[in-house]
This record gives sequence, C-alpha cells and structure tokens, in this order.
Amino acid sequence: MNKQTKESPIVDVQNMSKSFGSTQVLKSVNLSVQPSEVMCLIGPSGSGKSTLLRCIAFLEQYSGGNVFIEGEMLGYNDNTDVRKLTSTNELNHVRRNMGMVFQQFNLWPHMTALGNVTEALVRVKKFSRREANEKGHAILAKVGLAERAMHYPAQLSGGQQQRVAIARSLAMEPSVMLFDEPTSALDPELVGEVLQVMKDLASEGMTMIVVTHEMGFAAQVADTVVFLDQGEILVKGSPQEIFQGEKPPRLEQFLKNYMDRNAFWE
Amino acid sequence: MKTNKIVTPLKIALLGLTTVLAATSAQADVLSDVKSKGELIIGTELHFAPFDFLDNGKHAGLNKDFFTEVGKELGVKISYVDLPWPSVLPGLEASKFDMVGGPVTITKERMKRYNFSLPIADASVALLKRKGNSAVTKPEDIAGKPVGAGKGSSQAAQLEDFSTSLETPAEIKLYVDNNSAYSEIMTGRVVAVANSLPNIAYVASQHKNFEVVLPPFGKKTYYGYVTRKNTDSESLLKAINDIIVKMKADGRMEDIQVKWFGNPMDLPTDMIVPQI
Amino acid sequence: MLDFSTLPVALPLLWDGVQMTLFLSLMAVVLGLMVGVLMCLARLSSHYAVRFFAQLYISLFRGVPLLVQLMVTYYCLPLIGINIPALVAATACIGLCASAYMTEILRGGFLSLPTGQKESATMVGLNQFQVLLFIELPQVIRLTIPGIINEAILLVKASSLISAVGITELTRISQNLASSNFQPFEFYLTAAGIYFIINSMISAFGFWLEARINRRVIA
Amino acid sequence: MTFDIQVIIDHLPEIASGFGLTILCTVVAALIAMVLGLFVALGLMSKAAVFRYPVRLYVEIIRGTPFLIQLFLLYYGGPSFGLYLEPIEAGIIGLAIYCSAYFAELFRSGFNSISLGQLEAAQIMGFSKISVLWRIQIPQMMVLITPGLVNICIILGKETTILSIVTVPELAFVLTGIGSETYAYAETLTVLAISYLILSELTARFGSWTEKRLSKYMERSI
Repeated sequence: MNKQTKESPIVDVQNMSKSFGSTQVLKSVNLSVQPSEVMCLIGPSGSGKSTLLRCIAFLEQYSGGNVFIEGEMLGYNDNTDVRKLTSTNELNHVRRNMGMVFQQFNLWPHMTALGNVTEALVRVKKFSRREANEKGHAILAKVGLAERAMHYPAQLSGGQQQRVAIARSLAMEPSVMLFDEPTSALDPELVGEVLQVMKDLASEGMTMIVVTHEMGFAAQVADTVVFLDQGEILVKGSPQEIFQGEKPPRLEQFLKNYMDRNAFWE
Repeated sequence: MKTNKIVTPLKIALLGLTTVLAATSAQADVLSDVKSKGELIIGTELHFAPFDFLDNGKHAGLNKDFFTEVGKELGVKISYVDLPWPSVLPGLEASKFDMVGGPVTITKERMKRYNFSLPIADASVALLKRKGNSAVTKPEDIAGKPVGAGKGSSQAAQLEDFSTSLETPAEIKLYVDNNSAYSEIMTGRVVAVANSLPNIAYVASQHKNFEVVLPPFGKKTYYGYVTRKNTDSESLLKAINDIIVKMKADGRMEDIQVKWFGNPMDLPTDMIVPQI
Repeated sequence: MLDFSTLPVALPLLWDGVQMTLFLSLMAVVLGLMVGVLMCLARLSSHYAVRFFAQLYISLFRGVPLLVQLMVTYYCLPLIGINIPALVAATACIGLCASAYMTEILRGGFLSLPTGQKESATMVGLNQFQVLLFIELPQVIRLTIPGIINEAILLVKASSLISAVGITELTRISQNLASSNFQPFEFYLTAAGIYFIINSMISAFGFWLEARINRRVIA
Repeated sequence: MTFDIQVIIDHLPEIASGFGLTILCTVVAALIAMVLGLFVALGLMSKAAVFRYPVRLYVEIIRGTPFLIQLFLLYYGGPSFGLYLEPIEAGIIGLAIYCSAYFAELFRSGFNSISLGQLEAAQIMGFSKISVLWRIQIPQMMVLITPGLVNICIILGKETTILSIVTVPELAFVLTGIGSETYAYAETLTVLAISYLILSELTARFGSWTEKRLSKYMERSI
C-alpha cells in the first residue's frame, strides 16, 4: 500500500476507466472528496454513476486508474508494473473506512434489525455480543428505530429497512459513506424519512458520496454536485453552479426532463 | 432355436395378459390349460448353476435340459420367468407361472404349503471356501467364524442348526443372492458359504479360486420342483413325475446328470419324507 | 484385475435389457405426465374432497417404496382375485409412482404462472378448459422441463427395481451375467456405464429442448 | 385368502429392530450427506475449473447410475481396493454418497437464489468468506431449500430397502425374511408398505413444520 502525501482527501479517484465488453462505461474519471464533504452524483440512467460508486467500493473491478481511501490504495498493489489484486485481508483493511447503502437495502432477511446492525461488529470487529448489542441499540435509536430492534426486515416498511441499512453501515464507524440511489426503491411517502436521516448525518460532518435522483436533496445538502454523462464528468460544482448557473445543453435537458416529470401543477 | 430361447419379457407380458384372463375366471385344470395354450411357464432364478444359469449369454443347466424333455413329452413350448429368489414362491402362489422349475429343497414346512415333484437332485449342505484356506478343512472349523448362506434357504436353516451344535456358534450372514455370498469368500468377510453340494461343486469346478469342504453336514435333503397345492395342479404334478420316472428308465436322466454333476446321482424313486 | 473378455458375448443380452429399461422409463414418463396433470388439477381444485383425494394419492405413491408397491401389486392383489400381468403391473406401478412426483413438479409450474394471464385470457372470452389447454399447460410444461427431465432420470434408475416381478431389464440382465460368469464387478461396472450414458443423453436432450423452446418463446 | 396378523405380532421385536435400523440408517446417512453435499456444492460453484469439473463429473455419475449398483460396487467391490466396510457402514456411506449429489445440486440452487446484494453488503463490511457462508448464506439457503430437502430425505428413506443386498437387517430385509419363513407374504408386505408410508408422512410433516417455523419472518420471495 502506497501513501499519498500531497493532500488528504478521504476518497481520491484517479483516471478511472471501466468497460463492459466493448462499451466503455467510465472514461478516465477523476474525483476527490474532502473530509466532511457531501458529494452528489447525478446523471441520466446509464451515465455510469452507479458503476463509479461500485468501483469506488471495489464491488466491481476497473480496467484502469486508482482509488485511494484515506491515502491507501484500494484493490490493487501498485508496487509492481503489473496490476495485481490485493489479498482479501488488505482489501478489508482499506474498506474498513467505508460504509455503503444500497438501492435494494440488501438487509439479511434472517436476522432482526438489531442482528443486521450488530453482525459485523461481532464477526469483523470482534465485539462481545453485549457490547455489540449496546452499540446496536444506540445506533438504531439514532435512525429513529429504537422500537423496531427486534423486528425482522419483512416486518418493516421500505423506509424503515433502508434506515436499518444505514445504521448497519454506521455501526462500523466509517469515515465515508457511499449511497447508491438509497431512495429509488421506496414509495414516495417513505422517501422523506430516509433523506432526513441522511441530512442529519451530513450535518454531523459525515463524508458522503450519494448517487441520487433527488435533486432537492442534492440542492439542499450537497457541497459538490457532479453531473455524469456517458461515463464522463460533464460538470462539477456547487449546487448553485449546477442548478442555477450557466449549463451545458446536456445538463439543461436532463434537469428540464426532471422538472417536467415532477411538475404536477402549472 | 426359438423354443430354447428365454422368452423376452414383452412376450411374457403379452402371454400373461391372455393367460391371466383365463386363470382368474376359470377353475380349470393347469395341465389341460398348458396343453391348450401350448405353453408351460416355469418360474426360476437364473443364478443357480448348474441348474439354471447363463452360459455364454444363453440359458443353460440341468433344469433347462430337463424341461426341454418335458416340452417334448407334453408337446408344449417351455417359457421361463426369471425372478429374484425371494419372489419365486410368492409368484407361484399368485399364479404368475404354472410351476417352479428352480430346484426347491423339500422340507416339512414347505410340503404343508406346496406340492413337490419326485427328488431331482441331492440338496445336502456343504461348505464352499477359498482354495487353499487351511483354517477350514472340515465343517466344524467354522465355529466362531463368519459364514454366509442364502437368505430364506433351507441350507441357511441347516447351517444354523449345525452352528448351534458347535462349541462356539458360527457368525451367520444371510445374503439375498447366493453369488454375492460367494464373492464374500473372496473379500474375506466370510470364511465359507453353505449351500447345496451340487451347486457349490459346480461353482468350484468352474472357478479356480474355490474349493468344497467335505463332508456335507446336516440332514439328508433333496431338491424337487414345485406346484401349487391345489387340485388344479395335481395333474401337472403327476405328468412331471411320470416324465421323471420315464427319463430315469430310459437313461436320459443319467445323461443330464453326468453332463451337469460330472457323475450320475442316485436318487429315491418314490416321494420322500423330508427330514427337516 | 478386471476382465472384460466375456463382454462381447453379453452385449446382445444387455441390449435387450436396455430396450426394456428404456421402454419402462418412457411409459413411466408418459403415464406419469398424463396422470400427473389430472392429479395436479385435482390438487389445485377448489373442492375439499377432490383436493384431499389428490393429497392422499400423492402421499401413498410417494411414501411407499416402488419395490414394495410392485410386490403388493404383483403378489398380493392376486390373492384377492386381481391378477395383473407382470409388464402391466410394472408399468402401472412405475407410472403411478412417477405421477405422484410429476404432480408436485407441475403444481410448482402452475403456481408460478402470474394470475393476470388467466384473468386476461378469461376476459378475451376463452373458457376454463381452453385457458388450461392453450394458455397454461404449454407454459407449465416449458417451465417444468428441468424438473421433468430430472424425474425421467430418476425413473430410468427406478426401473432397476422392476426385476422383482420377473421382468428382465438392464440391472437384472447384469445380475444374471454377473453371477453366471462369476464376474460381478465387470458386469456391474458395465451396467453403471450404460445407465450413465442413457441418463447423460436424457440430460442433454433436456438442455436441448429447453434451449429450443426458450429461444422460440423469448425471440 | 386369510390375513393373519398373528404372524406380525409374533415377530414384533424383529420388526421393531428392523424399523429402528431403517430410521438409524436414514438419519445418519442424511446428516453425512448434507455435510458432504455442502462441500460438493461449494466445489460445483468453485471458480477454479480444475476443481469444478471433477466435482461436476462426480455429481453426474452418482446421479446417473442406480443406487443398487453403486452400493454393490462399494460393498462387494471395495475389498479389491482394500476398502473393507461392515454392512451397515457400507449402507450408510453408500446412501450418503448417493444423496450427497442430490443435496449438492439443491444447495447450489439455494445459494444461487440468495440476492447478490446481500453478499455485497457483507463483503463491503469486511466479512470473511467463511463468515458470509456460515452466517448469511447457509441459514437462508436452508430455509429456501427445506421443501427440496424433505423430498430428498423421503427418497433416501425409501432407498434403504436396497440395503438388503448388503445384508443390512433393515425393515425390508426382516419382513421379507419373515415372509419367506412363514409364507405370510401379504401380511409382511402390507406392514412394510404401511411402515414406509408412516415414515415418509412423518418426514413430510416434520419438513413442513420446520419450514413454517424457519420462514416465519423470512420473505419467501427473495
């Protein structure tokens, strides 16, 4: 593992490229996220934003470029000329700083909410069951689910499930949280409760990368908004710059479509 | 030779279909039925050399030769149904064939349930062992050792009686199939297998790995063919017995005995009273 | 150690056995599917008594080993005056046994069809029987091909028990040859090889069929 | 025809011991087969072809040949290769090997039906492969495959009739023995049929009870 010294972004993506077969889905993407920064990735479907997030988490392998998490290189050994996958241990070592929340929640259906939150504490962080449960209860309370600790995922609403998933990631005390369209699978009236938890997290200074279609959330919470199109970063800037300033036509059209879809009263 | 071929199962079934309808409906005489349909169906198991077995892929043995003569005498075709031994007597009772042509040891118990023909071979029990096995040189040597026998056979019963007469009884293992038992001699799981002398003598003569332990032990017993114990079958039984007597008189019986046992076999000419 | 020199002589006999094995298995699959469809409908019926009967049927034929079913049919029924020829008894037993399993396989297929299909078919004016025959059954068969193929392979193997009623199929021929030549392993290995080839062919046929049907449906 | 229940009553101790042995063989073989089947399933899903192909061949051979022949080769052929097994050992091991192939395919389908996302969630939290297998995959797979598992156990239970050929005194061996001794074929066969019916029915009941309990909180459609 190779320390980066020049500055200290929490996530540093350098020249990342990825192809599925002959289609290139990421074209030399550069991105860095500073501590406490909230970055929202927006873009049309197929633009590569989810793929980018999954590559940052190394759930997908990429063909070129590097990712550094808190200065440590993720996924590959760069000491040699040939790119070589790191061992699972090294991978987990770098990933300990990262939490991820998925569109489909991906809770473990055979465990209670508390079980979902505490499992990794026991298995990975080697907490005792007691310590893990204490911590689990505290975090569930934080996402507003103190009463639901003993419920199984199937007994929870989508919004509640997603909050459990957030709690599950938070329990590991990551320095950056990745959100992959966390509200896309939810009924509209359940979106708010999840976004509220995310807003609270942001205001507490959590570093976050959020792939989202919720422009309102991006506008209110993000420090940086990144617009991806066809595997490239087209525009990057503050919410004001993205949503109010001069826009390239592609972004203009994307936002117009979004507004049309969401307008229900002229 | 078409008549000598083992009937294909399909044919048996088709024939079965026609005969069954007759068998269930009429309380007719088995012999006249056999004659009218021109076929005598024999139930047996083709695992019992030298009585019934496959020789170069063809059914051969003493029974085969005997029933070929029966076919000539009665002027009917002979068909065989090959069954695992435990199914043979139930099959007879269920009228799946006219008689059992695999040799069955004549016992008191069985005589209560079935009718037997005149003895057709000696069924005395002896032991088969691995050639050169010096641990077993006489029947008594099996004391305390594992010995195999055919499940449900009278030889197994005789072996059990003999075994309890020994100081330490033998450890008796029962096999569904005689030949599995014989292979156990080679695997070493049993030191010997008890079966009727003609059978093991033939096995020993054909396979150089085996040897018969003499003398035979237990009571003198004989093999006979079996029919159902009812009035319908009596005429068939009588016809078979008549043919046995006739074949003894004209020397045909001796010919097939020499062919399959190596020498003529002296057998009672009247119905015996079984000792077991 | 193994000596296969007697095998050439035995091949014609083994071939007879293979034919019988294939015949029995084919009959079992056909009979099993036909009775299976009926039983499956009974199982999904809205009448309690019909459902109960189907359930009983399935329990009976799945619960009792085929060997025992055969023995009872062949050796016990004649004692109460029902005399069935060997091949009929064998085909019936293996077929009915197969039908119990087929019922459950097909039921899984019926249950996995979306209800909307049936509703839309009824709305365009097809009657219940037409819906079953033209809409549901073709799809169910397609969906359950892997299960049916699996069952066919089990049936090929199950047919080895049929020798108990005096029908000479592949296993019985091998046993006869094994004991007459006193070469059990050679003949059992040969039989195992033949079964393996038959079942591999059935399996390959299943994949081919599935690919073919899926291509037509999806394309 | 008379149906003489006295024959059965007279031989009740033997029948009971045969019944016990049948259950013993089924249960022990099922347990071994499950463990063996799990390893075989992992082999089938292995990324390494050198590993995957031989295991696939094993499964296909076991599933493609009758149990009768496998057991015969194991028991009577084993000694030629220095493998001496007692009848019951051979019966249990033979059954276990036979069913391991079926269990393996079942396990594999169970593993495949667990959503990939759940595993990714565990992966990103730093779980070891063993932890994922033991805590996430196996518990869910077991629930998903309970119906299939019960089916195989019923098949396994019925295959015990074949253990007769290696002299295991299980139920069928005992009852056919009594049948040929006393000629009470109908009686013994009826008892045999009913005993197996009871066994299968109990297995099925136990299966659906377990399934209900296990899937109480789990969504069936994952």
